Amino acid sequence: MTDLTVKRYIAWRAAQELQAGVVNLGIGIPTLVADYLSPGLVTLHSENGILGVGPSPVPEDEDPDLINAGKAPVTIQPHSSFFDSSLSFAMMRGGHLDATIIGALQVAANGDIASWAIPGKDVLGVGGAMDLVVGAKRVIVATTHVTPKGEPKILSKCKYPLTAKGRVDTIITEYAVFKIRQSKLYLVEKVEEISFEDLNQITEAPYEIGGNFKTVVREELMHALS
Amino acid sequence: MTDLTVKRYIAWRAAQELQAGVVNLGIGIPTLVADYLSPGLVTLHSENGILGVGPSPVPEDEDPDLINAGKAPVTIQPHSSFFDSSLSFAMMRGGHLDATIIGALQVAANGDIASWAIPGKDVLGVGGAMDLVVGAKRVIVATTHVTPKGEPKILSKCKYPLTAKGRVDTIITEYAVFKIRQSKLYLVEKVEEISFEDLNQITEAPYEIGGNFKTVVREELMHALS
Amino acid sequence: MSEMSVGSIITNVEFLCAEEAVSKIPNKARMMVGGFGRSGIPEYLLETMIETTEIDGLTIISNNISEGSNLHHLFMLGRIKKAIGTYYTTSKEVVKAYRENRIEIELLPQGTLSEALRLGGSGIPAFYTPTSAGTELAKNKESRMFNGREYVLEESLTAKVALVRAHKADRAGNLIYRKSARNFNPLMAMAADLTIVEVDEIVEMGELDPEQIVTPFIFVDVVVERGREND
Amino acid sequence: MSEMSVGSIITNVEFLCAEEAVSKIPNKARMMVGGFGRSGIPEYLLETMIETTEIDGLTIISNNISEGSNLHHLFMLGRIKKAIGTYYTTSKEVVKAYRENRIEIELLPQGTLSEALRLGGSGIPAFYTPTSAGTELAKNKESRMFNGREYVLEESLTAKVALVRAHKADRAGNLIYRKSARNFNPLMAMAADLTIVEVDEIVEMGELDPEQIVTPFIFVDVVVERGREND
Repeated sequence: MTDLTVKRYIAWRAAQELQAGVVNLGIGIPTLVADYLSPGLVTLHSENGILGVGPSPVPEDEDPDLINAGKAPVTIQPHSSFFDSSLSFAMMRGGHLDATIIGALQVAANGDIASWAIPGKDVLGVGGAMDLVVGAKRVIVATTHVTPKGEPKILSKCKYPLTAKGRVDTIITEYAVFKIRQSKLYLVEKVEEISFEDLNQITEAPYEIGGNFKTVVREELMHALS
Repeated sequence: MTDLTVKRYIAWRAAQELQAGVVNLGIGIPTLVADYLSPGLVTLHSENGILGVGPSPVPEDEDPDLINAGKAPVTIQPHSSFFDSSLSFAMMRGGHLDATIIGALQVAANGDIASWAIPGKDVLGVGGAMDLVVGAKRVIVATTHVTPKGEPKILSKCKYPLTAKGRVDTIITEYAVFKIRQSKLYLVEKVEEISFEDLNQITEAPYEIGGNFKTVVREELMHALS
Repeated sequence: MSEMSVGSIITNVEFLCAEEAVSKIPNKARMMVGGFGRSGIPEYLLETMIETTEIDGLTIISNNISEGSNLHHLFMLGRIKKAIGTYYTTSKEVVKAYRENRIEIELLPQGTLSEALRLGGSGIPAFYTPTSAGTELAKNKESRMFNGREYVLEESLTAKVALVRAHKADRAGNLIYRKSARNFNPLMAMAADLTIVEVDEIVEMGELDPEQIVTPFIFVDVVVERGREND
Repeated sequence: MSEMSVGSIITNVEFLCAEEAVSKIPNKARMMVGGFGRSGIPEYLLETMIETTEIDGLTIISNNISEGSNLHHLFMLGRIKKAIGTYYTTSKEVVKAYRENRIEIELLPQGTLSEALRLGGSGIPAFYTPTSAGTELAKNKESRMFNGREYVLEESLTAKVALVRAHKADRAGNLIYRKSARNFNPLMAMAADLTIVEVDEIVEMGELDPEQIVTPFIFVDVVVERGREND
């Protein structure tokens, strides 16, 4: 499975969590989620002041005054609105967004998330991540199960500086879906392509099996996807 | 001199303090100030969300959705804008208004003002007065020199509950103009129609004579006015 | 995501008749009501609420309770237990009820009210304001110095319900207002769990300029067209 | 007050050429600069400032310092001493300068920055936010519980100067913006002593819909039309 295929699977799986409502998609894998959302039922919010972000324009329609939070050119939809950054973050911090899907460096079993800084490195960028995680009704982390070096990202305790404490609701990786309830981690979905033994090896955090636990065949899902 | 003539004189005299800029006029005598402002140079702010309040409409042009803070129908001007109450009070509290002209129950030599409550009576209304007095760059009190019962309103210390502490810049009555500088009261203008002795009798607060003190003849000014 | 036609966009905003809309208001709710003077009051929703529900024991957050309005009518029916606002002196009946302990009143400066609403809807629980510092209104409130000036700590306001008056809504639930009827309405729309809006007209998506929308649909739950029996 | 024609209204807003406008900026000023990414940056004012003044030692409040922008150019010239914003990681040169102690950086979450600007312009000196509570960014900040949740005390932001990018101004100084170029611009316009705005076009009073004005002229001091030598 190529890197891109892994990412696309994670993005597709994350999109299945959202039936309708307003969502803010973070940078990286979450950006790909837009391709799999129910058309017309999910509205995208961009923190630089757009509610109702449309798809990328063809190059000749690009407008430097119409970009998303990732600085990429976008379009608008018939129900879109523009507003200043203060109102945009009021939407986030005030609990008006139904969900955010974001990446993470580390996630802990208690819902803590670390996504903006690495110890020992200069910390020169935080952007809107903290407000997003603190405010969205539901925080869905979409990430590869391990780092490029193969280190676990789902931990009993985050080692990197936190973005927010106890705010993660769902974790989606290429191997599994976890829910966090009352500061406890539950496995609710596992792909058949990985054994429990292997999953435990790459998941540092302790977890329990959720009540509605199911196994899915990733190959089949990805086939339908392509 | 009739009550109305007294009030009109005070309003006219207050208007002379304002050459240009944005002003919020309180209820009572200050409302009359609008009639004497330099046309086109002073813009009126209304705290219910209008910058650029125009004159009263003819009855057939009245619009229930276009009223001022005194709930009276108004019109707009070519440079007017509408906004919500939060932005309107941001203008006031944030120090963006050049001046406010307001009435008062009592004013103290140190710039304290009492304009919203009487001891022993139920206090059920404060409105926007406190924000206005706390925020405007210059607070001009336009009031009769004494109460209807003949009691002094310019005191060494306010006896009524305060609207704000130390915020008054100028006091204008039918007899005199006072400035407050570093918590001290200075007489800068007196009408010839009152003697110093009589003025002192109705002015409880101690005051000094200001550097640019002058005497004016009210009858002459009022003649020009009518 | 692919390009889509106007008709295919659906938001979470519901379009209901007034009676269905007000039936969602819980009894004894803490409820915001827009308006300043007689301008921008959701009269149609209030009228429907009076006529079709028995809701009482309400805590009302509103600038004032204007005589002649349906909010005043609601008060006269004894269905308001507490009022949070800035100016009640103009209604003799409210003053009388206060003296007879039939209504509890919490008085705030108007700028504090408006900012408490906006911040309440923005996830900011408290803020410092210079307004009322050193006055009786700040008597039981914390205060603190910043740069040598005294400021009062005020808590932001949220509520279970907001009744809002706007001019137009599109089919997504985006709102625009009319002239000075805007006042507290956009702020209250942000600050409540259930925001019910009455409008003069519902228009198609795309008919409101995206630059001109004052309240994006994310703050809106239910839209009611004035005088429309059903949708 | 009598009815008046459009031409007879004059506000305190000045209409200047860019060179006159930027000559008002004091040396070593604390200055806000609008924009997010490359959108909504007052490029023309910054360019004129670089070319016609020797202002340096600046403290810049801006979301970021985008590579390729005139703000980045100003930084590369060593004229920025300190930056307050949310995201500097994208510019290698800024990161390098930070490591070499050539620039001081104060990092804020973006929602804290935007609210600190809006409240700075609104006379509110400080507020509590849930954002960054329990994280390194809040390490040296006061925090406090409200309703069982932790909030961080943040001070609002004001500045000597704001450089703002808008789309159109009318002859009174009222502003409208364009699409996502709005971002921090209206907030900064409120929060500075001297607000200098660059616009694509200046229109007559009455040409902007009063319902649609985003920044009323009361927040504006100087308006400059892009590319216009004099007015």
